[in-house]
Amino acid sequence: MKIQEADAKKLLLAQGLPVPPWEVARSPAEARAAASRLLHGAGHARQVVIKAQVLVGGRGKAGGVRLAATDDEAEHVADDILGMSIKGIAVRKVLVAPAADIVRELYLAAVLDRAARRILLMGSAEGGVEIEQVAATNPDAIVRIHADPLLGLRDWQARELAFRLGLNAHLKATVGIAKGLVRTMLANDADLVEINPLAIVREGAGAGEERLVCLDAKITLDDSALFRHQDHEALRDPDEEAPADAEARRHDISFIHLDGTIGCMVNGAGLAMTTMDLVKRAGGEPANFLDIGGGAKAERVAAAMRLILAEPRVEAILVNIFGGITRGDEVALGLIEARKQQSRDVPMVVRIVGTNAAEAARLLEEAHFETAASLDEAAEKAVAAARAQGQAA
Amino acid sequence: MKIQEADAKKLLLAQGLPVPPWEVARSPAEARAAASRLLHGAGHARQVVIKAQVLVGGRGKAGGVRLAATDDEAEHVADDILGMSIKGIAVRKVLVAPAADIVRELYLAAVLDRAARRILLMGSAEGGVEIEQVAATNPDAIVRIHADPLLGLRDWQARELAFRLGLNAHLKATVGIAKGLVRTMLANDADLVEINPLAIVREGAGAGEERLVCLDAKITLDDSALFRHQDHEALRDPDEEAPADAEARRHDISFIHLDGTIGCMVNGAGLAMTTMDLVKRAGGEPANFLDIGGGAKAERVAAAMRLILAEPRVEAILVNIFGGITRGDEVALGLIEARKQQSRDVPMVVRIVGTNAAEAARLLEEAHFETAASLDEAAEKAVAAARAQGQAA
Amino acid sequence: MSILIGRETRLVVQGITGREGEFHARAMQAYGTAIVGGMTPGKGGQKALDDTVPVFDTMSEAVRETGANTSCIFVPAAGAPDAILEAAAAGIGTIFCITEGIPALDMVPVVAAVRAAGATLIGPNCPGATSPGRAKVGIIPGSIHREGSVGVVSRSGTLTYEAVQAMTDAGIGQSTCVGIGGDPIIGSTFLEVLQLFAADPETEAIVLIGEIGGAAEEEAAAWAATNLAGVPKAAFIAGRTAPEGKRMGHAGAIISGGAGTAGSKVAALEAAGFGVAGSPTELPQLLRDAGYRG
Amino acid sequence: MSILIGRETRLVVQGITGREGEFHARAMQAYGTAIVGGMTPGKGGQKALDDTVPVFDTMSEAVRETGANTSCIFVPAAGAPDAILEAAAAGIGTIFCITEGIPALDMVPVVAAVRAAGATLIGPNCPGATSPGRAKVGIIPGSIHREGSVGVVSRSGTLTYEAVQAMTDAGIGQSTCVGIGGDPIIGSTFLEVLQLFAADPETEAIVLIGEIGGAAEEEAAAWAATNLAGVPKAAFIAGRTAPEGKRMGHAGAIISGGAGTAGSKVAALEAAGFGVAGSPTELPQLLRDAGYRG
Repeated sequence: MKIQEADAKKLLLAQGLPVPPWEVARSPAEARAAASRLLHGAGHARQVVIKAQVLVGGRGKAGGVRLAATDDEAEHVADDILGMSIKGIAVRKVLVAPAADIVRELYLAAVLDRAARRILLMGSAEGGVEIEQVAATNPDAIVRIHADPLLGLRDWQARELAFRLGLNAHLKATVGIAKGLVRTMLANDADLVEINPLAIVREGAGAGEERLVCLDAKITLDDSALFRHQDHEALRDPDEEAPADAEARRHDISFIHLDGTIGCMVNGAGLAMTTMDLVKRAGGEPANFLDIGGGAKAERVAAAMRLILAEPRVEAILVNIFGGITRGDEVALGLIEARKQQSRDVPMVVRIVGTNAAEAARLLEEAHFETAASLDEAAEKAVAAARAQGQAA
Repeated sequence: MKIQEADAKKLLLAQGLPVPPWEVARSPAEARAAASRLLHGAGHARQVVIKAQVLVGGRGKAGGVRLAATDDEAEHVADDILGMSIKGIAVRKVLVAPAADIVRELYLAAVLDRAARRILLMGSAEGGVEIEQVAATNPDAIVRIHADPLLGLRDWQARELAFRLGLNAHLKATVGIAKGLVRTMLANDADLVEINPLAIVREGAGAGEERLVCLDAKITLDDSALFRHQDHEALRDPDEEAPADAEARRHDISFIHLDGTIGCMVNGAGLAMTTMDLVKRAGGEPANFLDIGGGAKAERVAAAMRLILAEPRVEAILVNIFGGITRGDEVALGLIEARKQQSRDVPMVVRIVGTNAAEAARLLEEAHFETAASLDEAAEKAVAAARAQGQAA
Repeated sequence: MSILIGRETRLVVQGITGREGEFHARAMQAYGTAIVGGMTPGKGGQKALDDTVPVFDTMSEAVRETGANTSCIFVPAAGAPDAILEAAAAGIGTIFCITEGIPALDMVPVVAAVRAAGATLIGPNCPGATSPGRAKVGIIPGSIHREGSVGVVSRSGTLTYEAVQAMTDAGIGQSTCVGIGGDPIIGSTFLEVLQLFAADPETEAIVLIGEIGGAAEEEAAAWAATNLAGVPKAAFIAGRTAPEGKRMGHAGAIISGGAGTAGSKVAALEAAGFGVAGSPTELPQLLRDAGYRG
Repeated sequence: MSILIGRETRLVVQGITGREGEFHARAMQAYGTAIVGGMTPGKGGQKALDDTVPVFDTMSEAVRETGANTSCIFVPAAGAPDAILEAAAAGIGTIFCITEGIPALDMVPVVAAVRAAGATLIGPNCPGATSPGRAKVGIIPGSIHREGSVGVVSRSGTLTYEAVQAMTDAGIGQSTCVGIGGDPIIGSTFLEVLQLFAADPETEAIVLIGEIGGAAEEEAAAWAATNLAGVPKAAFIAGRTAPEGKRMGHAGAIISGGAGTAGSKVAALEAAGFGVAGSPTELPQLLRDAGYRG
């Protein structure tokens, strides 16, 4: 689960990391008030930065991050940004913060390294750009340090990171921030805690003092660990979750919307991707990825069917179940029930093998479902059915 | 550093351990008021227990733990206990708590196991008695589980402890308490966190519900870790620390008062014990253990001398310094200065070898100190001097 | 022979008194796996599976009393990491963790500690393993298998069943089928299982079932190129049509920053001498094409 | 030969730019120890000890640049556990931690991790070791030694000097003198150092200097009884007159519950064939009595 910048910053602050102040505004007026406090308050910011709060990347390029020097300008800029839509997501909130006097930008992240089975600290002397881009153009600029799986990230490791990033003048601060990122990760069961940019900023008037601060923050939480972080559910942004996604989550269904015409219902993520691949191979386009998970009962099957049919583009449905924990007859019953409630008539091809497949076959036959023996055959039939449906429409 | 029961219980509560309520009273009137709240308040205790708050063991046997059923009785009992002196320590505080309806008493402690270099959980089905006694009479009754040095105490280990203590009916509670003891140890840098008794008590009216609670608590803190627990200094009980001990601590001198007549000043704990042993072997009795530590300067030497002379029984002083980090000439200067300020004239035998010993010898000779070449000789001379002094007095 | 499990397997089922644990323990027993004990804290002294299997409170007791060498874990996610460590500390050499939904960071120290203890962990969030005709540990349906000499390793669940069924239907049997699990942090990788197959005299061919995301398939391919050079090898990669930046499944695979694509995996596998199938049903023919005659 | 340190020692001093670190590094260098580098984070690039020794920011750099195999730690207590781990991770095989006042619980994971890394830790809160005529690492005054074949192991500081001086005065030289430190949790015990001496062809006799508290002396005695049977052995135990329940020294020894007494240790050592001295000055004669002719 991704969380918004402002929430991520709160989690960083809770671990004692240096994050400059900010406010969140939901309207131009709120943004004006926030800017006013920052421009004329104790901090005496010379400018404020106003940033769109959306979970998708690339908001900067999209014009979702802008500066303002006066209350009027802040209101105006916020009005612009709050009217934007970035990669299809309407901007409903902005973050208002004092504009930093940046001396140098870096990148620092704690990520779960699957291959090494450890927490990885990734630092780059090139901040402000995407790490994948640095990895592609200047891989040597990336410093990688693995935390010990049993001892955690030790000070000496964080110092090594600091030296390799050329942060000798900010040794203690770097150690504190690196350890704080790992602490934030562990305290919140995050997969990723990314600071980009981590910046050396000049504070105070004139030459000022240089300080290392977290200017942006991106945190991804491990969905599997939500059960022990009850406060995290509140960080889910309802503005950014499509109704279908929320519905899928409620039923413990893994669902991703795609652009094709053939709805897929499968048990198991690998098999679901394979089903999509075979639909494509047979000349069709999948309308979704949908994994009903292990041991799905009739009720979940019906919910999955509703999710698929909610997309008007869907012209055929392919159900592919390899019973293991999941019982084929339960799925068949769910399909029969779902078809009764179905608002529109879409052709369906069903393949059920494995546990209780014989019972399932009998049920499906009685209910006059079109079935298929192999996955390849099922994909071909579904693509043909969609074509026929498309031509009929 | 040992801390009082009430403070230990606070540290346990902070880690979420089940500790029944208590109050601390410094006068019979305060004890009466506390008892009144417990006997007539929400808890409706049938009796209260009043316990002397002293750091020495054996307060139960000394009559420092007694029950009271009424306000009057509580006041009377508290008056008795507050008038007591246990092993030479005047009782200045009592703890007042509801008397528990005890079904079964056990023992549970987390200790630092030097030999295994791990944290050791020690449990015994025989609670309420000293663990050393159980170890002597019924060693099989003691269950030992080491926490993993890298993973900590895992649930399965705590369950193993519970099963072996016959606490099957309190499995979750035992796991919670065992892990809580280790957490208390780590959070506070304690060498020892001991619950004796850990008790199954009946709560509520009638048959009531059985619950596992920590009825007593003993915690010893690691002095080396006080630098990172600034709140712990407040737990030091000034009532229980002799002025000499406080003075020694201020000067970073390790000092233990003994009953003999020969004051000892040595650098290094092992050498200090050896010096005591050789005094005894030469027919004398050491008046103290005193380690001035490494790199002692003149000021600390003078403070050590004051500590030794504060004991009127002292009839001779033996100074034994093997210079390594400590410079012999610094010690000699300190001794010369200390003798000038000295309130009474006590014979002194000085042996300084190692770093800058030649300079020290010159200084001591100029100042007419009696010196010795070997440690054996120094001990013999000091014993002889004490005898002469004792006869002269 | 076979890898990980076989006739010598003496299995303890951790969480045997739970609904899932009991259901699958029955299926394993029916397949012929020697289940010597079960373990559920607080249920010690009971008997499970129609009074055929003693239940213990602790793994140390279970191992002491039964001589178990293998365990299979069905305990809920919150307790599963601990169950793995308890098994390793009790001296269990091969541990299968079926449990899904374990927070990934919990597994980091657990995997390191299990390795340090010298045990092998498969999973979590895996379907287990079957050595057809000998033993089955986990939840893979026993009926899809056939005795033979192809070693199968996969990070999927039902996709594995699909592939194995296709092989069995084509008359190609398996030495051992291993589902390594799809979680971010797992006990044994593709590479580690391939190393076991390489050392197994009865495994004569390899099938690898991968997915988009990560670089574990590429890593395994690079090793196989030199260490399994003469061995017939086929593979299938799921997710050729998966879009970038979307997580496919709960704990699942994700393509990010252009890494972990099906294309990269297919290329690496082909370069290492794997025949790469467009559908699981093509795996048997690819093995034949590679010279497999088993 | 010798144990732990010798002519092959290539030493890095961690904390070389501190007051104590520099002072003792000079003494070590004067004794003839090959100090190949120093390490202080943030002081990398400087030169220490009159421009003779390069200073590095990290241990990995120090080892890479100098081929160091040994380190000696003088950093303050709060940073010392980390310094030990950094040395071990950099591949240092023998680590001496002189620092005193490290919280005991900090050392529990550190000792376990250092062992897992295959390194040997001496200390903390120890005076170090000297192999007379070859190398000295730590703070033991070099002047008290004489080259020879008696292995000395002690958990005290100045008491060790006293014992070694007595031996040197009597014409008895040492192969290596090791101070293992008096802290609750130490990297190497009496037993572990005795095992090193037992494997050293140049060590022909043993002197053990113990104190009250714990059971480390008894444990070492039990091992020596069978494994050092023919070797002349002498010991001294400090604290015969120490009262029960009082901690002798800052981190020091304590007799509690009747365990850890001098009587118990003396009895165990005598039973194992050690001659036990009433004063350190008696150690040379006890070695002679045990047949030592070195």
